[in-house]
Amino acid sequence: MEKSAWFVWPFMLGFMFALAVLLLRYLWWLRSLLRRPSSRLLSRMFSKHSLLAVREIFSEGLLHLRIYKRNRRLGFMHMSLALGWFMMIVGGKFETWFHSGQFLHGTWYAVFFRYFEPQTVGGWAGTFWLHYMDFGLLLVLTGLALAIVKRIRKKVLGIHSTTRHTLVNRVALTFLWMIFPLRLVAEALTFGQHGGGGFLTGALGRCCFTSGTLAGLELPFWWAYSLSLGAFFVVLPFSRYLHIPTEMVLILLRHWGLQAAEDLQPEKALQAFEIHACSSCGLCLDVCPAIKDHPFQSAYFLRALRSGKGWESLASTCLSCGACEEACPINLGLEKLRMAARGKIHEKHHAVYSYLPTVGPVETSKVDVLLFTGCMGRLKPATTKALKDLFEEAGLSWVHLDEQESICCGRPLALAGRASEASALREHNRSLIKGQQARMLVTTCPICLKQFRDDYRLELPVYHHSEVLWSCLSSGSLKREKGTACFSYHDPCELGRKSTCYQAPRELLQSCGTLLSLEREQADALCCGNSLGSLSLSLSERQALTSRTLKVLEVPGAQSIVTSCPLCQHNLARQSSLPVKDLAEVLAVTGLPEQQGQRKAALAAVQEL
Amino acid sequence: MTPLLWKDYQKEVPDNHYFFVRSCIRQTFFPGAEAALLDILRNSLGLDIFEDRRHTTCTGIAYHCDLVPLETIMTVIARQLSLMTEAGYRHLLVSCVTSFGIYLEMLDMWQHHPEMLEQTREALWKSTRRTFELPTALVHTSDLIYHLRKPIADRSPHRLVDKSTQRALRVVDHVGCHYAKIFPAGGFGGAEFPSVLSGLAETFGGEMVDYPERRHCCGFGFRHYMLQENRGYSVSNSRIKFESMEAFAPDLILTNCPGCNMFLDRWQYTLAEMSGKTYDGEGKGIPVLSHEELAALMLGRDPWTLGLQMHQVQLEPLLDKIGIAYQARQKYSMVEGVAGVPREPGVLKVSFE
Amino acid sequence: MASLLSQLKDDIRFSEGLSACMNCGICTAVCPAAAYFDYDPRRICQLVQTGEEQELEKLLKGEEIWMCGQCLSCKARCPRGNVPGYLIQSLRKLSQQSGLFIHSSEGRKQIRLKRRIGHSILETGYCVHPLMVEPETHPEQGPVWIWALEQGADLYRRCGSNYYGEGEGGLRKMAPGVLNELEAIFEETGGLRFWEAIERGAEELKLNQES
Amino acid sequence: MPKPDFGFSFAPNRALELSVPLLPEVQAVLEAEPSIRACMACGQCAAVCTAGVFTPLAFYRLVLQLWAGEVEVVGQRAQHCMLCGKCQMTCPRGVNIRNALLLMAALLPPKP
Amino acid sequence: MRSSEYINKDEVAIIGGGPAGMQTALVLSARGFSVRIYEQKEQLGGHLKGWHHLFPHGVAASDLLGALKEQVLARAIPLHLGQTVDHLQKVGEGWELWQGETVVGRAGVVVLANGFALFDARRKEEYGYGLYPSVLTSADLEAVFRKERPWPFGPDCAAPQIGFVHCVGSRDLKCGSPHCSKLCCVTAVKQAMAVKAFFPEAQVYCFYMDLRMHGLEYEELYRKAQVDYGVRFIRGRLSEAAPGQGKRLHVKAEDTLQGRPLHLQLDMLVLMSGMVPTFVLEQQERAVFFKEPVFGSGFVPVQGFLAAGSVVQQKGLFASGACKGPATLPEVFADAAAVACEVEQYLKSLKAVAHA
Repeated sequence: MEKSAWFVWPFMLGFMFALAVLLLRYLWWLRSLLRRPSSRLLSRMFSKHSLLAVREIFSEGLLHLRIYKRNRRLGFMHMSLALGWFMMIVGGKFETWFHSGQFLHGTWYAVFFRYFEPQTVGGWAGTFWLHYMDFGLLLVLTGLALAIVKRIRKKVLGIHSTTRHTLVNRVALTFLWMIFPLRLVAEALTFGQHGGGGFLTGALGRCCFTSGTLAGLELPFWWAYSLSLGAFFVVLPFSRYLHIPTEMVLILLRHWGLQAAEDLQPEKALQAFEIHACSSCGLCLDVCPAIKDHPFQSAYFLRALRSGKGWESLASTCLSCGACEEACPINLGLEKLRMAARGKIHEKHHAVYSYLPTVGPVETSKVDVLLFTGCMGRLKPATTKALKDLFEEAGLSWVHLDEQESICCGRPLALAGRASEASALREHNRSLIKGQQARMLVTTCPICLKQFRDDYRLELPVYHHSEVLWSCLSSGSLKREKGTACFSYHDPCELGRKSTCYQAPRELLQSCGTLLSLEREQADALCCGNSLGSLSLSLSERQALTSRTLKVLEVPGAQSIVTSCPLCQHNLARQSSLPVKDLAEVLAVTGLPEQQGQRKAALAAVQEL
Repeated sequence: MTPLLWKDYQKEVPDNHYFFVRSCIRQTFFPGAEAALLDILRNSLGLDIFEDRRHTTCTGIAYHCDLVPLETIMTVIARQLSLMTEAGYRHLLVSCVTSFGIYLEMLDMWQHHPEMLEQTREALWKSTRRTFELPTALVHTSDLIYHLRKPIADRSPHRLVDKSTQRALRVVDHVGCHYAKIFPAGGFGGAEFPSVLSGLAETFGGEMVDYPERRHCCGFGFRHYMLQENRGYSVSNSRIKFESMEAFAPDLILTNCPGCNMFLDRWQYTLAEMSGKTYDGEGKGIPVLSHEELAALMLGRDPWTLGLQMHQVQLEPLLDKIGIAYQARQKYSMVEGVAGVPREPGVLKVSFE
Repeated sequence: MASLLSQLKDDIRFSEGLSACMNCGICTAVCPAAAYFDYDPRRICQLVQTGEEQELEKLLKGEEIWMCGQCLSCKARCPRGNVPGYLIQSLRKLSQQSGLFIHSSEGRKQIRLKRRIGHSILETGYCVHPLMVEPETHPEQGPVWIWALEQGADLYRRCGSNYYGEGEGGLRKMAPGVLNELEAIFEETGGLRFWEAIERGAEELKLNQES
Repeated sequence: MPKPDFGFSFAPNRALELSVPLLPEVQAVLEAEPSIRACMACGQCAAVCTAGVFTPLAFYRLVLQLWAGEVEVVGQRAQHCMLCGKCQMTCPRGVNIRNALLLMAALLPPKP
Repeated sequence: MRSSEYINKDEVAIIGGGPAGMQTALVLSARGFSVRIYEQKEQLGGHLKGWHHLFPHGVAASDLLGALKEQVLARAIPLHLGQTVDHLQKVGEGWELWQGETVVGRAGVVVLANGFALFDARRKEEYGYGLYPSVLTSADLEAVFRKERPWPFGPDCAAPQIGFVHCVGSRDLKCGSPHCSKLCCVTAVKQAMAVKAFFPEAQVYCFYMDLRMHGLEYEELYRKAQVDYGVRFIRGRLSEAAPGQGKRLHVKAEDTLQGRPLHLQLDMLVLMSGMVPTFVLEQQERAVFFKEPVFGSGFVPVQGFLAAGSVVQQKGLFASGACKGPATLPEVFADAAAVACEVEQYLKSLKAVAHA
């Protein structure tokens, strides 16, 4: 029987407790699946998907590569902590197996192995494990050091807002931070008394802890080490560190094809795992366009969901601009979660659209482009006119579907969590489009674009006008000389992050002027502040957001701000000192007077788009 | 310069020599009132009040039911004035507030549009070979009673005071809308605070009580009352007034228009029947009197010759309070003995001998 | 046919009634019809003030103009000196004159009114007299009224009224000469022609109902 | 004794009683979206409203009816809104109209 | 025969010691002219004496008044307090100022600065001012703010219902004042917020027809009153106020935006009295002097309505401040300076003629 000592029990109890709680919670969350496991789930379990999941667990769970890509120092901090600890656990297992020849031991044995076997034995392999374990410990300690620095001056790690932690998290944090230094000192004391030890622990032991008087300290430190471990494990299931195990299971479930539910069920299936896999790391706060530490930001929103209290008001304030989802290291479906929460809040809301006029027989016309300008288009006639001129110039025939009266595409309803209610609207618009024989549907509003692409399931392709214009330019049906104008381009959230269309607008602007680079753009762009995503942001808060975005856009040298969303344009124009134009307007204005594009050339270009 | 405040405006009322024109509604529902008025003016006060039997309705009610064109009513009024001219009188005494409003309106139109006066003269001549002079004074009977309130009070043994407790009776007034709202200069005190009834009641020692809906219309609504299915309009507006005055526990409602007098009396019965609710706290209803009925009572005329038995809301409680003697048995007696008694109302308490 | 607006302008009560309404709502606040019906004199003034033919026609055909109780409380208060009550009188006159009144249920009731009060004027010289107020159709008059009618002359004469008698006093029987004069006035001044217009409306109504 | 039929009936005064305290659910809507108080009934929202073309929905009118406590009408009308946000874009007072309409639509008890 | 005492042509007499009179005097005396102020009351200040805080920033009226008075004392401008000039007599190039039968002053130039009078709210009888104790005018409310007058409702009334009525004696043909007094709307909003500050639980209603918040930052006050103070604005002019239970008032109006009449019980009703001319000079006299019929609602007519400053058509007779029509304090001060320049111009032209 391995040696054992009383001090291992705090660790063991804590560990057992954590395991039990985790098991119970996970089973509870998977209850509906366990009762009726879907065949797809089983089939994917025993397939390459599981391997892929393991690979992702390793690359994300341990190496935190996604964080590393965005912010090296922050990435290294997370990696060192996670990887270091993982190495020590695995290393400890092998060391004890190699040393005792038995694979199975009491879990405590590997953790406190040094205390039980202070002498290094086993030749070069033994020393290898010694140094390996010390290297792991060193790795963790460096990560720990960086974490402490982050707590004090976050700028050093290149981030300007971190999460305000609750009491439970701070307690868990302190325990976590105590574990490894205590282990270091405990091992050093042991080696100090008995000699040997790795390059770190041994050296520390020899230089500081050799004198006999300190012998009495050895056991207390091991006790402290065990206690801190035990305490950490006890607190783990109720703190942010629940994310460590939950994230692993989440990755597995995702790879096994589990989808997050449409409606809000914080304690069921994948949603539960997503909500509890959030470690409140604060990356989402960092990128969020909103004002510092606004409670609606994702980290706090998920925390409210976990506690089940106070999430209602938070759900409806967020701009749903997608920045946090972009930055989230574990790709949590934040927008979907928020929409589900909103759906829950407004479930009593019943929209009645029986009044919509039935669409009479649509005279089908054979045209290249079906133009849909949407509700916001009505307030930006200049953009529509410019676009039509450009179509003429490019030789594209078009029909303006909603010239008289535009029925909303349904996206704003979806953003309020009532996507299901918008079916009547979608039906109406779909019947407008169905009868037409056209090559494509073009919309000037990214909000409509997202909706057409997501929920409409149209037979013809849907493009934003910037994409069509870019194809015309590249095909030569539109020609532009590079003028002297300097533009700063604002990426609308719905076109950029939500529809990943960054290139076309930039190419267009570069073709007729110089595009200035901005501190935050493309996937990192700030929201114009007026997003339909937010329901209850006050006007003053919105104006603060807009001015923050304008600070980024009004970069020196910019003569005008260009965007490709009527909503952003309308809103930025209200507070901007520079003129705010839509892409189409810019292009139409800089249009060369002569040579109409050939129709075939344009058609051919559009073909291979 | 016009007076600073309308409520201090005192209208000139000649002391004597009036040509009297009757009211269709008053003679229908309160026959005794006009007889008593003439009796008081002629016998008690010795005034010369002339009535020509050939004078007709002013067609005011039909006019406000939009059945009579303006030219027609203007010529009918001219005919009345021609009778007055024939009789040699220049002061017109009008019994009905609606026709008082009509006379005011015609005189005002003739003043501002002289061509209409000429057309009317021509029309009257063509139709009846009559000519007419404009009156120098247009006076409503309540104006005259108000004007003579002191001589009447001097001759009156009674006061609007509760004999047993010496408490002044609480009186609420309702002045007919067409009395001063159309032409403020037509009535004592202008459109907002006409004093023609409150002055009278105060002279008799009554305590005037103001209530929120004092200036609200009683709800006659002319055509609305004439059409049974529209009477909801009329009873609802009277109800607004009753609901509003109820909290002030008035002992008496004083009116000067025959229509209001009838409505404020009858609707208390109808509302009692419909909703089971009365507004005096004892289920008997608040007694309603017109200015001449009050004056006649105060001068000691017999209530039943005054026709007070034709009121649906019984007056006995008021008479007891004031201490006016009456023969309860003779209430329903006729020239030749008692002839049956009205059925007792479902809710409104009425005392029978 | 002259436009509705010009016909209205011929009526002096139209020009007296509406010079320029500034939409302040003081009249509606005290209007008894607004307290009972879905009616708003300010809205009528605003509609008429547009002067548009269809608006006027809609009004003349509609129910709204028949809801005013003509108490003229609005006249005392209007800060612009307008009189919605006069406006209503001119609208009702034109509605009946032009025959548009039969398009509204309230307008159609004018036929009943004409036959009741109009005829009473020419037959008795009074707008209203006791025998018109039959208890069956006037239950609100109460039991005392039923009793009073039963007593008839006895009661009225006791109170000093002449009650359809010859000679002087209240409710006296009008001499034929007087009634003829009244009728002559109605003839001369267009009163009878106005009633004929109402009857033409009734005729047209009967034709519509039959077809 | 059954109530006699007079051939007509009286009706309560149609005037709005402003002294009546606000209904709790109206209070709740105002607290959830305080910017409703900034509405000055200028009518700009009704001018751009698509649903307003087909239905009597006009947000500024709903605010007035909300204050008057006509919860039924407000609830029904608010349900016609597509939440497209044109009104909010043009509102000179920055009222959060979309959120207000959602709250108003929830005033009606959920359909069975 | 009036004595033909020599009239010092450079002497400027200013009738009215309110903000307009004082500011005109200060500017003229700063420009080196000898100036006299004739004020009918015992104290300078005019209506400013009665106000509590001024819109839009809540400056205390007493501070502003104190500052003005200080400057007047500092420049030692002679004051004739308690003297009501009710008659002007042209004598040669100058003027005689009469009070009743006696001449109280002579001057080369006279500047009318007699300001405005508040509309006598009793003339709007349907609101019951002077009859019902709970009905106050805006001036009375300022007195209440200055603790010179008690609140009309008892201390037990923690959540008073208060109504403000706009356009009382303004835009009203029946009261003989067809003009808009411009300031009552912003005053009403200011007072509504001030009342809420005294009684946070109070519910305040403003009955308006068109809210004319004409000046800079006034519109923001309107929004602030709605959002921060919960004042409810009802578009419908008040039609009537009648006594309800106890001291409460029962008022009637129409919410014209909903097209429905409305009733309300109030503990206090504040009437925003309009600004009307003071009729300080007899009607006949005015016709003589101004030679034009008194235009509009009887304020002092000026030549060249659009010309800068204001010269009354009679040589040597000027008008400054609110006597020409409703004006805010900043406008009055600006106008005073303009009038002073006009006077200086006029006096210089006289001197030039004299020397030539």
